[in-house]
Amino acid sequence: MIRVLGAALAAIITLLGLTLALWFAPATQVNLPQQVELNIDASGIAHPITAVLLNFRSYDTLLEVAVVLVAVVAGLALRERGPRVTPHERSADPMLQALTRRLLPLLVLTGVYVLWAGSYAPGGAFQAGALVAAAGVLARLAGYDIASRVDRLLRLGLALGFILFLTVAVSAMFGGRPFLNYPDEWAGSLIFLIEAVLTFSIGLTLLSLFVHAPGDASPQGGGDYGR
Amino acid sequence: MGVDLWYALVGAVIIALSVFAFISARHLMKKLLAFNMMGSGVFLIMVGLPQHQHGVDAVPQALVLTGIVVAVSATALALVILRRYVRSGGDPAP
Amino acid sequence: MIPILLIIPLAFAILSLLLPRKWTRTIVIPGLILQLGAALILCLTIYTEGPQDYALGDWQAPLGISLLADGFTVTLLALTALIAALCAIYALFFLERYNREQFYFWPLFWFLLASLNGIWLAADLFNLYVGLELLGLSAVGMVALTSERPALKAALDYLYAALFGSLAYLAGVALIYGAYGTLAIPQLSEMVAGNITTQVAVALMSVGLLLKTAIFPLHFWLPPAHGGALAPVSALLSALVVKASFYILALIWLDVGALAVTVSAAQLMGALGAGAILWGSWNAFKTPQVKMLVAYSTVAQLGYLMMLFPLAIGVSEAAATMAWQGTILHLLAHAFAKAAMFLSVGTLVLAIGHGRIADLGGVSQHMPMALFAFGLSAVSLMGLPPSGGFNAKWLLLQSAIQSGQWHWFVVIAGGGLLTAAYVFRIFRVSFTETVRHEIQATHPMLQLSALLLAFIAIGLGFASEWPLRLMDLTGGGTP
Amino acid sequence: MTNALMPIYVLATSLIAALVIFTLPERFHKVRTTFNLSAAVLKIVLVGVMAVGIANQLDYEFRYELLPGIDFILRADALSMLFAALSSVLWLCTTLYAIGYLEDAPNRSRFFGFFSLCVASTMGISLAGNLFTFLIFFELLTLSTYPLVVHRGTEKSLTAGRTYLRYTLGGGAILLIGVALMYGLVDQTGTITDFAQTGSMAELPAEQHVLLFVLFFVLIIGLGVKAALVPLHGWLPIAMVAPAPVSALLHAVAVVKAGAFGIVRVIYDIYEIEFAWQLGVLLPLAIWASITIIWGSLMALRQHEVKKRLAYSTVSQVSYIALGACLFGPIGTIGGIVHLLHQGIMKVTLFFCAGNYAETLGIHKISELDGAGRRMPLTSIAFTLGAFGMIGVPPLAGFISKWYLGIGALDAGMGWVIGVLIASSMLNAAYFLPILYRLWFKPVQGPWPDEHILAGRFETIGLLLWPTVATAVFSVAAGLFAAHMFSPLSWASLITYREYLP
Repeated sequence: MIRVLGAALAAIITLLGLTLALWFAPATQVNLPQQVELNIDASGIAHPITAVLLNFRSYDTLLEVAVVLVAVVAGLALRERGPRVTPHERSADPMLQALTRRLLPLLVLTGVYVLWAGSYAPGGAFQAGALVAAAGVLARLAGYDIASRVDRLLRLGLALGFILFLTVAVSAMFGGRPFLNYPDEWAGSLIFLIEAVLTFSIGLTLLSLFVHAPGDASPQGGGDYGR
Repeated sequence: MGVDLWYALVGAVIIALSVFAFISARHLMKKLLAFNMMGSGVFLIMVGLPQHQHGVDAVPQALVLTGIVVAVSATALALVILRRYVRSGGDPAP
Repeated sequence: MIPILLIIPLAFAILSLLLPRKWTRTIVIPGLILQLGAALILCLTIYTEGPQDYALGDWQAPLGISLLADGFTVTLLALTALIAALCAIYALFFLERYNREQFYFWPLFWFLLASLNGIWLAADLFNLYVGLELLGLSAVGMVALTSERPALKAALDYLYAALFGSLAYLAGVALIYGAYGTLAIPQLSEMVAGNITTQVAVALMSVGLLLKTAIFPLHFWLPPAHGGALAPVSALLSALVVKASFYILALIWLDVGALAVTVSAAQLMGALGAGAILWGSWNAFKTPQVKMLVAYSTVAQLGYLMMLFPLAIGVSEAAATMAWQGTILHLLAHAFAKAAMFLSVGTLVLAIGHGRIADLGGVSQHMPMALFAFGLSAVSLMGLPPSGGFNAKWLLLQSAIQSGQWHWFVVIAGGGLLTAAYVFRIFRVSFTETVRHEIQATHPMLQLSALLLAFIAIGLGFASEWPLRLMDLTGGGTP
Repeated sequence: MTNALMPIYVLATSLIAALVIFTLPERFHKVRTTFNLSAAVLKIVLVGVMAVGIANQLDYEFRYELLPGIDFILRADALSMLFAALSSVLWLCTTLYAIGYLEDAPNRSRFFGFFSLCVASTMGISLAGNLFTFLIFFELLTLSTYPLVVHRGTEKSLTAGRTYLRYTLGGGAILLIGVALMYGLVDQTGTITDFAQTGSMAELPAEQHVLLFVLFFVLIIGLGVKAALVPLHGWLPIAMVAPAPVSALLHAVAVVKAGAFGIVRVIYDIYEIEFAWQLGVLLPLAIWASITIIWGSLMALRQHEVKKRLAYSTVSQVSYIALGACLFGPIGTIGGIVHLLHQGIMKVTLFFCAGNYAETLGIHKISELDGAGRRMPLTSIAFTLGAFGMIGVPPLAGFISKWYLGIGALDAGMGWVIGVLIASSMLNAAYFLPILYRLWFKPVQGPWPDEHILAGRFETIGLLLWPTVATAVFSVAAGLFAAHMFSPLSWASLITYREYLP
């Protein structure tokens, strides 16, 4: 009871505070969209959001990819041990089979499109990665055992996007330019390359979090916990 | 008053509701849902308030994208730990 | 130069993820040396050339993100590198018994280090959010490593607190961006005014950061997480991780939102700190488990950090300076002492196989060095001279006298006695000779690294001038 | 440069000894003993060198900025040399004694480590050049003595340790408050709290006088816990559970003397005697000290255990120092300061004797002492000398102190102090003479309670006997040769005249 009352009180205070804050928000003195507009040509990317994500504020994105990676490393650490037995490679359900076989290519194709569109329209690596992951999840549910066998390669795949991003960022320093800078003429292509690899890695990451999550869905079906 | 400010105000309401849910709920899964809802509310404010000021702004939109990815990763990790916890005999609604 | 401090841990994180298992351990020492070297070189650079900023990707703030290295930042960078190095050396030997965990420990360790460095260097509010999330997730991953049920529960509570805290912080950031149109901290500190939007934003950010810093009464998640994790993890968490969110809190109250905060709000923060000191000490006094005692001690010690706000807001410049200096010293001394304490206690627990305080008898003969390290770190925590903790307490007391805030004077002076009450529980038991357990041999490096950290905490009592002199080098805005 | 580093060397001898002893494994007895003793001898030599230097007006000062505006100062002056000499000589004696006492006991590494650390802190206290430095070592002393008090690890000693901590940490906290207020409110520049006479409190505006009055007593309460001023003395009799060398060290040099020494420093080097007199803080303190003197003696009368009686005797005797410090005028001051040393050597003798009786014959109670004089003649002679000294029989050391205190009291116009001295001497006689009577004149009653060292060539182990004899000889010599140039009395006069004639 006290808990609910406390929660209600906290909610009301939050609502009041936020409403007041929004209503009386002062007029901004800095016009950042304008600056984005002015610099968009130098960024090598036509779409402003992608330009912000992967050029102006690429440091945030680098750390964000690190966050994704940390989540998956921690997730892998919690994966349940035990002999990996996959009783049947494919689901017995013919409907699911058929659906998966038709949906998978479509999902991957959409993913590639979203990635490519990112340089001039809404889209980009994360959205594309999510689609790829969705394709993987679907395949997994249908019984295809992907990405859960080869550990080292899985890890390489997970980290690939981050490695490429970091390498590009650091290589700028060898040329005497600041960290995370792109050479002018290469900016567009490098960003696209990073995005492409990121798509792959993010898709794989989300997928492996799903595949390795402990529980009924995991192939070995319980038994051994702890070391 | 433009539509963008409405977005922000709706965001405020969502935040308030999910604060209530986050604190009052006992089940850890419900708390996680409340967290995700609250995230959406914050993202609405994040985009709504600046756009209310000077039109379409790519910066907060990019920030929200980053925020979403971070929230997704965190949710995924929370789910993994939660499932592992439940499977080791823990009570999800302490 | 500045981004090197981010590149090193990130690169080693990737390496330890990808290299074969036996290599993961081998690269630790070179990585630590590089990291420590880079931090020291940066310290020297800043000391000789003054504060620097670094526009990442060559995009100037507010469009791009800048890194800012001033005296305070580099002190924290050096602290992080040093403590991380000693904890890592400890972990190398400690984790020998944890075959599976140690493999995942190292990538998380390096990511944790990267996020800490990132937070110290950040000069952008949103970037701080990403840094906080990276920090929170890697810390949670480390807590959950053992996959035992209590650890998982602790990790979940910690994760939820961290996530809720980050979102509250992010909501504040959203309001600030909406009100001022920029996220760059140096720019904001010149523009931010005392209007209601800013005040709500500061309040939201503060709640989030207080939750992440585990300030009473939002500390509930800390004792199980810090007390239940593996010893090197506990040490890193208590020594460094909670300090990161405190750092941001101080940045917001005293720099970015300086015009929006009021004296009474600062007094409230002080009251929270006083509550933390009392409640944490009381629980540390009651708990039957030695690691929980140390964890509750962290809750109590974090309370002293909160004294910064009432002692530095709305007072004379001299008093505020002393409050700052005292807080920094306390942060440093607590980091070293608490890391030493967790490591020494971890060694004891590893050797005797349990952590019940009542049954610790006889350890003083078998593990004198670990106990001595515990003792030295306790001296610093109690604020007894000669130690870094004493100097910190002295400065805080002087600041309270200067501004005539006698209530905080009493709290700070009395807190040391409360600390003594719970740390002497351990000493008392350790002097009894009745042995109730088998004592297993442990690697001497475990005791040695704890002892080294403890000696640094004590030595800080004689070398306080160095960090304080470095700290004086601030670039304009940061007080 | 050597001059600046001399105080560091003196401090380092015992500090390094402590660290080395801690790191040496338990079984390295020989190495540990050799190292410990050579450090003790080296320290005596260094202190001697410095004392000669001080007599020739040399300055030994080490200064280091610890915090903005606050220096860490180690400085040797005449007063500090008195205390340093006492503790360095007694360190050697007690260490020798402790080696004999603790033969084959467990945890010796820990014991001697903290023993040396304890001496290092008393050295720091004696050499501290300002109030801040004094505070540092004062607290360090608390920390290093706790492990010694609980050394035996029995339930009783742990409880005693807890009581000890409550008193000393509480006192330390009060002292910290006093010192912090002193720096924060009175002396931001750090000149007044410097023990060298650089700044003067007398120049402060009159409206601060009330504050100074209060601060004086805050400081005295903080110091008084260690100096065992009634009612802050509760820890002292309970701490008697510690091994005999620890009791000796605690009572003669380390803890109680640190408190008394601190009181002398506060009166003479911070407030300065004339200003303290004007401020009117001396009379209340003198009365407080007198009450302690009488009360401690009365309590001693009621004790039946040898060590307990000696403990209350300490309560009473240490307050002579505070009392002497309160007597405005050089002679009273000499009496107080010289008693710092005299009480030290006499009390250490008595504790050594008590330890000898306990170790050799298992005697703890006074009633068991009957006829012990013939079984252990040398020890009993030493005890007798110490007891006569305490009572104040001429020409022993205690007589000198009491004589100067009496004359000084008359000088200062506080004639009632003579009454206190006489009463206290009578009480001293009342509680010591029965012991002496039992020792020498009563016949032995049956077997000794627990005789585990048989009479061989000597009455007990040499390492227990010779330090006892040595300190007894010192206490006689301090009285007999009081007029000699390097006697405690001459040194105390030197200190006093340097204090009164800046």
